[in-house]
Amino acid sequence: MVTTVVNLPSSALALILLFPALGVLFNLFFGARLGRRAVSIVGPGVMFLAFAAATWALVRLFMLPPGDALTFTLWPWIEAGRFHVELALRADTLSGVMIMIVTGVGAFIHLYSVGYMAHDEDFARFFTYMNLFALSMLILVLASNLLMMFVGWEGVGLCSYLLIAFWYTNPQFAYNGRKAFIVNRVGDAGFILGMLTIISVLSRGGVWTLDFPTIQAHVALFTTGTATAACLLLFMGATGKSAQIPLYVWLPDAMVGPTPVSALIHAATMVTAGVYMIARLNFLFMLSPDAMTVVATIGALTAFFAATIAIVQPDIKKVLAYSTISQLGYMFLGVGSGAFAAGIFHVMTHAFFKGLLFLCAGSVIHAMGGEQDMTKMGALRKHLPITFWTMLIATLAISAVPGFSGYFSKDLILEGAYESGHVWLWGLGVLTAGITGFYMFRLIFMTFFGESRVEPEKLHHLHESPPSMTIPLVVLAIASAIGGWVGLPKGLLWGDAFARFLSPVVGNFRPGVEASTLGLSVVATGVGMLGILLAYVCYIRMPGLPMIVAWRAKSLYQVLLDKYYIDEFYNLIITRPLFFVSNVILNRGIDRFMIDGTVNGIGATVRSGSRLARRSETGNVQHYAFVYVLGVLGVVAYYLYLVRH
Amino acid sequence: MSGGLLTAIVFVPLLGGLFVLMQREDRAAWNSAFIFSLIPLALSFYLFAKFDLHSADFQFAEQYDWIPRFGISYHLGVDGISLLLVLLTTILISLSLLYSGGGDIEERPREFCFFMLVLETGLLGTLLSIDVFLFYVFWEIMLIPMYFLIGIWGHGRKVYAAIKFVLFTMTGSLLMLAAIIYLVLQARHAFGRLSFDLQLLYQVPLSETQARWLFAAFALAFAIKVPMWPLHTWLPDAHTEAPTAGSVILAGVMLKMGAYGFLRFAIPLFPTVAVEAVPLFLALAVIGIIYGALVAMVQPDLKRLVAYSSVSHLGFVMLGMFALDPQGVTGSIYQMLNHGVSTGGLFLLVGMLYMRRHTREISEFGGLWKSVPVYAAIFMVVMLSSAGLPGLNGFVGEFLILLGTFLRNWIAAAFAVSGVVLGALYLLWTYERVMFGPITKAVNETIRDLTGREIAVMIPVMALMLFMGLYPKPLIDRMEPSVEKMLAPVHIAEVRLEQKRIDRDRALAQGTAPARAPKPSALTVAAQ
Amino acid sequence: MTPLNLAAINFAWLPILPLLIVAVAAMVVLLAGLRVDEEESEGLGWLTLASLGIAFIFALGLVGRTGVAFAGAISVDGFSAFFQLVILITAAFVVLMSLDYAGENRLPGAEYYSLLLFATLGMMLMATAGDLIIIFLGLETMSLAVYVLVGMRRRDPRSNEAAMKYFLLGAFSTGFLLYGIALIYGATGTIKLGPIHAALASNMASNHLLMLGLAMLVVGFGFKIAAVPFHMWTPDVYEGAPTPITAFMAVGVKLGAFAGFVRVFLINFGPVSSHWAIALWVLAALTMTVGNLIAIVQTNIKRMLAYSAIAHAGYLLVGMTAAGPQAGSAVLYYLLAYAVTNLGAFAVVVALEHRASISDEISDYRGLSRRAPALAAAMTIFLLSLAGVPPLAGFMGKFYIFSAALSAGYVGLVVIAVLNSVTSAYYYFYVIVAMYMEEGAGLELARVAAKPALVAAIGLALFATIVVGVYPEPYMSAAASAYQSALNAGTIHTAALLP
Amino acid sequence: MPIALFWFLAAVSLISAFGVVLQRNPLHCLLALIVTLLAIAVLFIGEDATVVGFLQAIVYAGAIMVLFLFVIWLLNLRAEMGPTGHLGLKLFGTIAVAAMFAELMAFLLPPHLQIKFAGHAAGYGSIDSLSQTLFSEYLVAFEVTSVLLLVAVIGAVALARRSTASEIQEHAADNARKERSAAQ
Amino acid sequence: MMVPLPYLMALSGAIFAIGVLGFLTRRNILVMFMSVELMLNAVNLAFIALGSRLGTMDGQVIVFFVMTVAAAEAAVGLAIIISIFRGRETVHADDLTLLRW
Repeated sequence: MVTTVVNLPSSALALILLFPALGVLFNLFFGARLGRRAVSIVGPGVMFLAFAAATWALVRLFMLPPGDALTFTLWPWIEAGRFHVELALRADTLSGVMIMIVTGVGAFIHLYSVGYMAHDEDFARFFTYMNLFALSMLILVLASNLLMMFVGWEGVGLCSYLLIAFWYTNPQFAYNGRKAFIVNRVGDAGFILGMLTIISVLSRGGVWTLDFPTIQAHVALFTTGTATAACLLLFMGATGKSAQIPLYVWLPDAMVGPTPVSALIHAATMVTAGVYMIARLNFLFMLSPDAMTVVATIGALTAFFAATIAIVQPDIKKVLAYSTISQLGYMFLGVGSGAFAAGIFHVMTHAFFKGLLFLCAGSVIHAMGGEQDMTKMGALRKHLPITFWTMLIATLAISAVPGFSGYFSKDLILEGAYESGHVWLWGLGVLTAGITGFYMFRLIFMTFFGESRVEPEKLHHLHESPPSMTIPLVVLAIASAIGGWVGLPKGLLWGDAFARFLSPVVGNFRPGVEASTLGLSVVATGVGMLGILLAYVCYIRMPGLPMIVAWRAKSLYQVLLDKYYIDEFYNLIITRPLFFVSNVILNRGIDRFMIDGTVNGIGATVRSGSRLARRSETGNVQHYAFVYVLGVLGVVAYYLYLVRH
Repeated sequence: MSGGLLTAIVFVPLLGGLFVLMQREDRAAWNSAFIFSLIPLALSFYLFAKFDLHSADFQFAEQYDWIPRFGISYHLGVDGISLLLVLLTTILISLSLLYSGGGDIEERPREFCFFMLVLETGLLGTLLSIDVFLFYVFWEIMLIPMYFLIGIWGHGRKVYAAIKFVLFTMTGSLLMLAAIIYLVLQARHAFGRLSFDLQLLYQVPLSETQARWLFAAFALAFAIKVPMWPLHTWLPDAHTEAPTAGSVILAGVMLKMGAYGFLRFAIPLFPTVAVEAVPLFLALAVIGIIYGALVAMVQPDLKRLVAYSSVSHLGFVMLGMFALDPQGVTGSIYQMLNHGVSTGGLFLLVGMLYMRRHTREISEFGGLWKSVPVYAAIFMVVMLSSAGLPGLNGFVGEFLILLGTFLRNWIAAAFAVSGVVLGALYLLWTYERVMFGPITKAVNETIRDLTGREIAVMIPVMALMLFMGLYPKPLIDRMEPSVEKMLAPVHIAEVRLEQKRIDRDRALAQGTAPARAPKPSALTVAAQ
Repeated sequence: MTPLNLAAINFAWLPILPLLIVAVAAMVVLLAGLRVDEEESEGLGWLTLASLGIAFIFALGLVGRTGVAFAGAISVDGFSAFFQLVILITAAFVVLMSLDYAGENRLPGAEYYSLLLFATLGMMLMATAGDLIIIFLGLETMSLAVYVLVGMRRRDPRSNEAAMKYFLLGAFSTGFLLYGIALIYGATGTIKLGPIHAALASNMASNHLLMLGLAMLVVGFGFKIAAVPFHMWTPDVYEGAPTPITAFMAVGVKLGAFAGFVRVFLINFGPVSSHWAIALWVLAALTMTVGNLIAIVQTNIKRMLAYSAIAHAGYLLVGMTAAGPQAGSAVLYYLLAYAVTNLGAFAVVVALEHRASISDEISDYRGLSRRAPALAAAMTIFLLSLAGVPPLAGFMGKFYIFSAALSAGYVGLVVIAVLNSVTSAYYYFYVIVAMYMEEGAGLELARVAAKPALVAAIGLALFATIVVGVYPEPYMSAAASAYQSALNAGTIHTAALLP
Repeated sequence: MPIALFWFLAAVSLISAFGVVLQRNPLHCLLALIVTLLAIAVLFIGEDATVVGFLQAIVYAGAIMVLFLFVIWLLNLRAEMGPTGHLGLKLFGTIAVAAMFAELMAFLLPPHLQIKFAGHAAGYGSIDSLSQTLFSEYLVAFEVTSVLLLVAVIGAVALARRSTASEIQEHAADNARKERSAAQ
Repeated sequence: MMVPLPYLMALSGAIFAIGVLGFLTRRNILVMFMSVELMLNAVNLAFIALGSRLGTMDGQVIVFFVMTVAAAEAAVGLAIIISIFRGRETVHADDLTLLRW
């Protein structure tokens, strides 16, 4: 499906980028000098301005006929040989949604950070990074071509690296930051190759650019094979950025960063970049059923896999991290089964509630003075009322309790999965929904209910967070409560508005299998509720039970607790061999010993030869004469030979 | 004839060097040296501005007879390929002089400045000469000052490094001299007169064997200079022992001379052989990329690490060049500039650290961010540019190279991409060990942050990185025509080879003599 | 008993005027010096210098003339003019080096300078010779004088020993050279170069005698130019001789020997070049390789320079092997470049020698760049030129030689030569290392500035090394025309002297 | 000259030449040498080189050899005692020379050499024919020989002059130094 | 009748070879020098023989010159030997190896 694209230049897009950029410069150069107040105004301020600009852009977008886009060309970028891309911004409905999420959620998280980071010495540096991140993320979503998207893609990776390693004095944190960046790079390698594949295919048709509309216009040049190759390579990038199997390992470790970072980058925005990218290139992925299946399968598996780990984690942020991975899995399941709108929809709702969850967790941790272990919490709801309520709402949303935002999006995804014929994946998704309910409420119960396990000395300074932190909580709580209503099911009021809004870009979902929407929804919801109930039983009714279970299924429990030993596994098969090869074989073996050895060997040989030859100069004239005569013999012999022939 | 602009660019530094030698006290020496290095800088900017974007041939050419009996002439000219390298050279020389004056070089500053400026003359001459003989002369001249820079102001096994450097390079270049003469004699056979003029030599008809051998000789000389794996082992030593400025120029400019040699001589002179040699060189380049990165990763010495990273980066340059495709070659030239800027920057930074702590052992550092935030921040930027972060200069080159390579041979590209990952790996790991973590050594708490002078040195570097990353157009536009021109014969050669192959196949198919009928092939399309 | 008819001979004195001047000057110096004490020999030196200057001027007058004199005994052409000029310059340089040296080392001034002049005379004779006997006599005059000069430092056993070795081997190889001449004489029926050329061209030479004669001549000349394996004497003699004399041998004797060698082989044996090219090929390869190889481990600079001189003889032989008009001029140019460079290098060595303690060890050069920057810089230039680094004279010479050899198709030989120059770079640069990159107390220096003559010598050599390299055209064309005129002259002789 | 005479002279000259090489005592060597010279002189005369032959006998065998004799007495040289340390050299030297001799013979023995003998002009080898050539074609050479002899005289004087003990001590220092450096 | 040229040449060659032999095998430099004289005489013989076969005077003239040279060489050589003997008290080649390597 080739949409006719009308582009209207709009400087609003430029503004969206401009504000965070200004923020970066300000915080970088003046932040430290002008002090916290200035920073705490500028940092979030620019984000709110960007939010306003984004809204303006979105409004303009609404006023345009469907299928049109706003564009703003900055300047031509790389033009070499026949290949050319320019730095240009382009906002269609898809990016419209994304910029709203990024600027909106981002703005509030920035605001939250003002309170959260209030006592950190590197206040300005923090906001520099945060703004830089927002900038990169916006570049990512507003890019009008794949290459520029890659700029944002790597930019966000960098910021996440910087922010994870924000408290760099702790070597572990630094390590985690690097780990995140490297793992992402591995994915990005795939991304680059994907881009190259696309160009090489297009170039056959004389098309030498990566402009999205242009790709879409010439998508006919792709065979199924080339399309599959390109899609899988790009998806490799997505697995890195969006923490899917096999490259998800960095995300849990990323939680060592400040909590707002986890909220903004590792929950709300950056990690959804992969989903966005696939949705953006839906026309390409549609060409390759195999690729789609792979995406869906990976998604479903990741969702389930991560959820299982989340069950047993004691660390509140770890739980949320794994739940993020699992939710991302849902999104990929959605886009993988062709329900792009559903996927993006879940991106949005997830941004709301997962962002909120992290903020709440942050608030809890803040109150507990940095304590993250849930086994040392409990019965906090009277100490932190706002936090409790907002977090509860978020939890309901993520557990897909009907009415809350999560319900609609997850429902759409599962429905899509089923109808596109991936029944097994649907089953997996449903199961995961149950587990989700379980571990989320486990979190709630362990944190806010039951009897307090807080160390006494921490008890007395337990307190609710400052308004700069609570306001965002409330706002996001509202969003997670009602945010889903933009995508009510078909037939209901303005039903399916979200999908319709996106359809010009991502097309409409074309079901393969017919099924009763209601039936599916009931099943899924039922399982979810079951999970919640189970959690209630385990952690409120009979708190001893988990221990027993854990003790019974000791090995399984251990495996889950240790995240299936995946890190150790990678360490064993990749990191260690890499260093061994580099150090022992290449550096010592080949470089020093073989190559340099050869070179120096030649030198040594010459020198020793020289020493030897030198001995011929004995100083005795007669020896000289003897050599002389030998020479004569030689010459005369040659001439004798000459005469004879 | 254009009023000897190029001559001025080439020889002003030499005059400056002599002038510096006459200076009485050190300050004056430093200042005059710096000022003299600014003149060619300004001139080359003027050159850049006045350069005609649309012409592919040599501009600002000057030609005077030098040794008529050999048809040798003093013939200078600049085209899109050399222009930017000239600019890079002048910039880096000025920067390293500015830096070295800040306390890095304590003893014998006069000689130091002298050699730096002579070096500049050598480099610029090499880039600007069109007459092959003249080229060779400058090519050798630039060896000597570098030898002194390493040998006198170097550290550790400086003499070993210096001698190794000279012998490696001389071996290649003298063989090249023989090849040059041979080529010229062939030209005499063909055109009835001796001439070392490049444009004439481009047309020399050669038998296959001759071409192969000559190419081999040229390629050897240049490959040593680049350096290509496995001829690289002089580089780590030279780099490590050289004084900071020396490393900067060595990595920033001198290595490019090898690549430049390929572009200007080896490939256009023997296009057919070049095309035949593509697989070999792609392979070597890829090995260089991965090998360099892996070995760099395990180096305990900062400079050595950067040196090996150069091996990796230059691998990219060669990769793009032997893609023999506009994107690839453009990318490879661009990558030369990038590498000049970013690796030059890295060496400067390492030097600044060395100046403060007198060690380059990575294990000696850690947690530096606390004590020297500005330094750390700058280091971060430079490192990212070296790691090819999009938005900074490194990425543009790498991407174009990968693109060109991918179109030529996707497997090579696929392997090369791993270099991107590994690059990030060793750089970030280094950064982590040096900047992050707690301060383990008490000394590191007290080291002072960058001085104004040093910041002044680094600002242009970073500005370049940003500019080249975000707006490469003005640079690429200037190379484009020359690249096309340089590739034209290559494409013809490709078509011819393709044709031969087709004929052979047909001949084999019907067991008859190859048919004459020329038929268009995929490559003819590629050719325009 | 027919009366001797002197009118039959054309007494063209002009062609040998420079020779006469030198000869007379030698005797004048001798007589003037009889009463001069050894420390005050400097005046004699200036006298010598002046006479050399006059001879130079008259030699300039010869440029452009061609023909034969004294019934073909003397050949007047650009070739002889070229060599006479270069030889005179060399002698002048040596005198400049000697001015202080002779005094400091108590050398008997009269004998020293007059023998210097006689040796010069011998060389010039070899350059202007028109028949083999003159070449032989010139060679002997040169050699005898040099034997004595080598042994001049009578109280220094090394000097004596050097003289002894040089003399014995010299006499020994004289036998071979003479034998060669005899056989050529037998083969061609004459010893005049012109007729020989004619005979060979018209191929009326008895083959066997000719061949053996060629062999013997190769050996004989090979000894004088110190080609391997006839080189063994060189290092010892160079080391033992007084340094200015070492320079004189390294440059002057080589010039003379090559003048004869080129004149005989390239020019007059040209027609049978196929008979000797291969032999020279082998000699060239051997000479370059052995010379450079052994030079690497030398610790004494004079010895090192001796081996380097051997190596350079090898490069020159490469040029000879090429055997063609280009080859000849290449050899001539190379000789010029080699002369100025080597003279400079030796001048520096002389400058660093000290009466109290003669510092010829390379280790004594440590840290020289600090103690005597200018001197070190000059030495560096000379060494670089010897190593063949552009744009210095040495490089241009190599380039000329290589291109000659390549155009003659000797690719293999050129490759060998190339690899050799890489090797040579090692030991030349090693001296630079000592001077610039190693710290060493070294010995206290003689106040070089106090020796204007020496400074002048070094300065001039430096200037020449650079100029001859950077703007080689005039010198190359000079060499070429010189050689060309000799070729033409060859034919003239043939015309003039055929019976 | 009768062939038999040639054989005789050849035998004499060869034997005496070997004598030069084999005699232990330098004096005997010298005498053997003189015999050789004389035999060769006779051969000269047999080849119509009358003047030269006599010169050979008088100047060469006479004057020059006396010079040798003086030196031998001056240095009062004794016979070389016992096997000198260079048996190896003697052996290989002999082999090499034998090889060289073989090569020379390969060139010089018949049937390779053919020069058609143009009979001698009247007065060939006579004093005036010699001087004719000498002072016409070889004038320069003749002059050069005079120079040569002068050089020889100067050289001989310069070298053989006795040197004072002080001068010898002067150089002891740097000789010692040289020894050291050579040792290294 | 004349002695065939080859005979004379062979004789000269033989004497020449003997001279070389002496030079190689006798360690007394004086005797070595005598051997050189042998070589020179061999050459002279060759000159004379060839000259008389060619019927030109050149050969004899050259021999004349060679004699002069021999005389000169003798003078210088013996002077050198004397000065050596003064300094070193020996005339044996294998004792005179101060300069080597």
